[in-house]
Amino acid sequence: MGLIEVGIAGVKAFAVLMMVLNLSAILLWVERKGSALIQDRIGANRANIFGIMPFNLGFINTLIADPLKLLTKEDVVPKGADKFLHFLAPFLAVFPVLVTFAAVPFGDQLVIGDTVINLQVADLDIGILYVLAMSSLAVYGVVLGGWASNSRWALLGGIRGSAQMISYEIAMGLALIGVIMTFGTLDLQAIARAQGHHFFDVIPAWGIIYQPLGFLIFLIAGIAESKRVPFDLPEGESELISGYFTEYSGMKQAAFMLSDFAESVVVAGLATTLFFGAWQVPFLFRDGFHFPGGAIVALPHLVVVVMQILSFTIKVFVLCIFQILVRWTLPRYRYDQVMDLGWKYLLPLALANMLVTGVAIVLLG
Amino acid sequence: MLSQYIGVVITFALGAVIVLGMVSGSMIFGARSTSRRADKDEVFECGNPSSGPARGRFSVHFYLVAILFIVFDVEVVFMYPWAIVFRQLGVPGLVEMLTFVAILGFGLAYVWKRGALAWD
Amino acid sequence: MGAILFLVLAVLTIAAALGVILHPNPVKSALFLIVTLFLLAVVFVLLEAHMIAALQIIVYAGAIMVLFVFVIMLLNLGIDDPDRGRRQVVLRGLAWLGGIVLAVELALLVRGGPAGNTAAAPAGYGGALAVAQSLYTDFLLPFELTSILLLVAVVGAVVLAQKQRRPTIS
Amino acid sequence: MIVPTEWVLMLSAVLFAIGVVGVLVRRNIIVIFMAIELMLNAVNLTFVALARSRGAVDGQVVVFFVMTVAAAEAAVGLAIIIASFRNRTTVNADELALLRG
Repeated sequence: MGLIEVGIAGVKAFAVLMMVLNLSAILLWVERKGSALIQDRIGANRANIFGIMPFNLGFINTLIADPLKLLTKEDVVPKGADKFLHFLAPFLAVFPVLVTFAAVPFGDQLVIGDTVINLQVADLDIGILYVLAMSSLAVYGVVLGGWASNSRWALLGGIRGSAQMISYEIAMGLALIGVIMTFGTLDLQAIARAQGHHFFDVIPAWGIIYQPLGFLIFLIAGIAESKRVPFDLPEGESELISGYFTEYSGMKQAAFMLSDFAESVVVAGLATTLFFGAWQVPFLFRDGFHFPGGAIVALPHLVVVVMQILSFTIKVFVLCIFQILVRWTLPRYRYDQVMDLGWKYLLPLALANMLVTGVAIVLLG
Repeated sequence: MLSQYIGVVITFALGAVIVLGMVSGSMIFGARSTSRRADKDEVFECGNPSSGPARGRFSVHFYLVAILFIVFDVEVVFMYPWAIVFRQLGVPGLVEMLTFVAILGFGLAYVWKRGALAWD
Repeated sequence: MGAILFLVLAVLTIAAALGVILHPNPVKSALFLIVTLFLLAVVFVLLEAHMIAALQIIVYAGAIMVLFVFVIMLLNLGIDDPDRGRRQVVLRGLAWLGGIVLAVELALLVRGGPAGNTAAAPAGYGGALAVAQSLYTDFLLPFELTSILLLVAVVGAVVLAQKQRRPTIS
Repeated sequence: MIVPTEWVLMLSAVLFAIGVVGVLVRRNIIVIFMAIELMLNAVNLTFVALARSRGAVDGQVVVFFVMTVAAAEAAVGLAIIIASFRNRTTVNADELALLRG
């Protein structure tokens, strides 16, 4: 392992982390503007640089102004709180979510001269398990954030949130079984490559064609995991203020907010990889487009790679937007309904999906 | 295969630096209040005077959810390797997993019937 | 390289494990145990047990420890306030002495034990496929029995924990 | 990367001993429980190390089952703690000597 490989890995890791962080920040802005659009308001329109810009620069609002504002807020630790855990909880909420992307491929291979660069930070044989393992650790941020604050409201939010997260983790895991059965591997890059061909030369063989129900269960469980409306019981503004991060201020509070959005991005990233052909562009192969009619458009390697990366990013972004649309369309569930949905509907449904997939694979070979 | 984990290690290191910097941001750059009001560091809750220390006990339901989670998590964990080799196992594999799921489904049915999943 | 990495990990793991049994606050003890389990998962990766490492985190750190943390919070356990009587001190000392003797004894026992093969593991060793094939061919009966164990566990746990019909607070 | 099996086994021995000491010194029953988990993990480490040195994967599969048993044990054990706490309001192991006459 030479220095060059380590350097390349470092660049890829940095790029992926930045992608998740910036996508989360942009989403925060899209959400504010989106909610304004749906509720017929103007929305965030005050961020301007010293009032000299002729117009406000859209997401500059959240990318620069909001972090700066939060950065200058006083860091309040309430009386009776466990100081160390109060500091650790936001870290534990964001960190595991952020590192999950290490196993998600964002492109095929980039060939420069003799060097082949795999467009994935770590090509793990157990990719899906790595993602699930890391995201399963995010629950500690929620539960410790609630407990360390020494506030009843925060504690209730923390316990509610963690119970909800673990409930939907089961449905999420089970929904993925069907996908793993279909592709026969846990390696995310292998799954991405397996979605490269087309049925009847027309329909791209994306995971959603094999596993429509699996995708639906995965998406619902994913939205519930990221504690977003309609599953935002742990933070329900109208009953728990902000739930487990009620007693947080400044950047620590921002970290909790970010973790929710980052989780949305991870859910979208995993859904893209497993159900929407990852970085695949329909009819685009390594040497260019091969359209069904037989028409071939040859493209240089670099263009193909850039198109793949763009394709992945756009798919992830669209899925994120979809989650935001859901957020502003549906009302919040009651807590018993949330739990019922997870245990009494999604869990049996996911089991049935798995068995049907099994029978189908046996019958169809 | 081990060399692939270099990427994971680097991601961990970078991620830790970024998140640590973020979380401690307000502690370094944030404003310091000059007023020393006694109720400043009181817990916020909803803005009203605090309703007391928060070390109360909780409904056993949350605990039951955690138990069910463990058991079904282990079940799911057994399914991952099964799903990989499913094509090689064929019909016997399906029967094996059906038995496994049926026995655990019995457990789920029991818990359901007993009302451990009901929130009142 | 591997050996140095292992030594660093071993020192960290032992420190975290000591934290589990030394910290008076049960929540912190649980956190130390989570750290220990995570570090052990890293050691598993060093030993080419990739699948097991992931499962270690999913099952132990992500599930079992959540239950521990829940129970500690559920029962509102404060700080362990051990009785610091004279008899206790003597007993504690004896326990530590016994522990050290045990550690040394076991370490001596394994010294010069199985040399094993020091060659690099074959491709795919410890990966998902290898473990899966072994599990569903050689260990089929234990696998099926596992479901009965889990069934008994879930029934037993629900019966024990859910004695009263009404929750205390919710 | 090669790690000497001997060293791993020694680490396992030390972890196991720490678990034993934890069971003996602590009186909080949940911490005792955690010390037991520590011992189980020490044994898991032995299985993985020996599987590696034998070049066979079956030791890893056994770890799979140990984890299952640990999960079942944690579920039932903590349920017992909750049930007994409901009657006695203590988690001190010495005060929980239910069978003492």
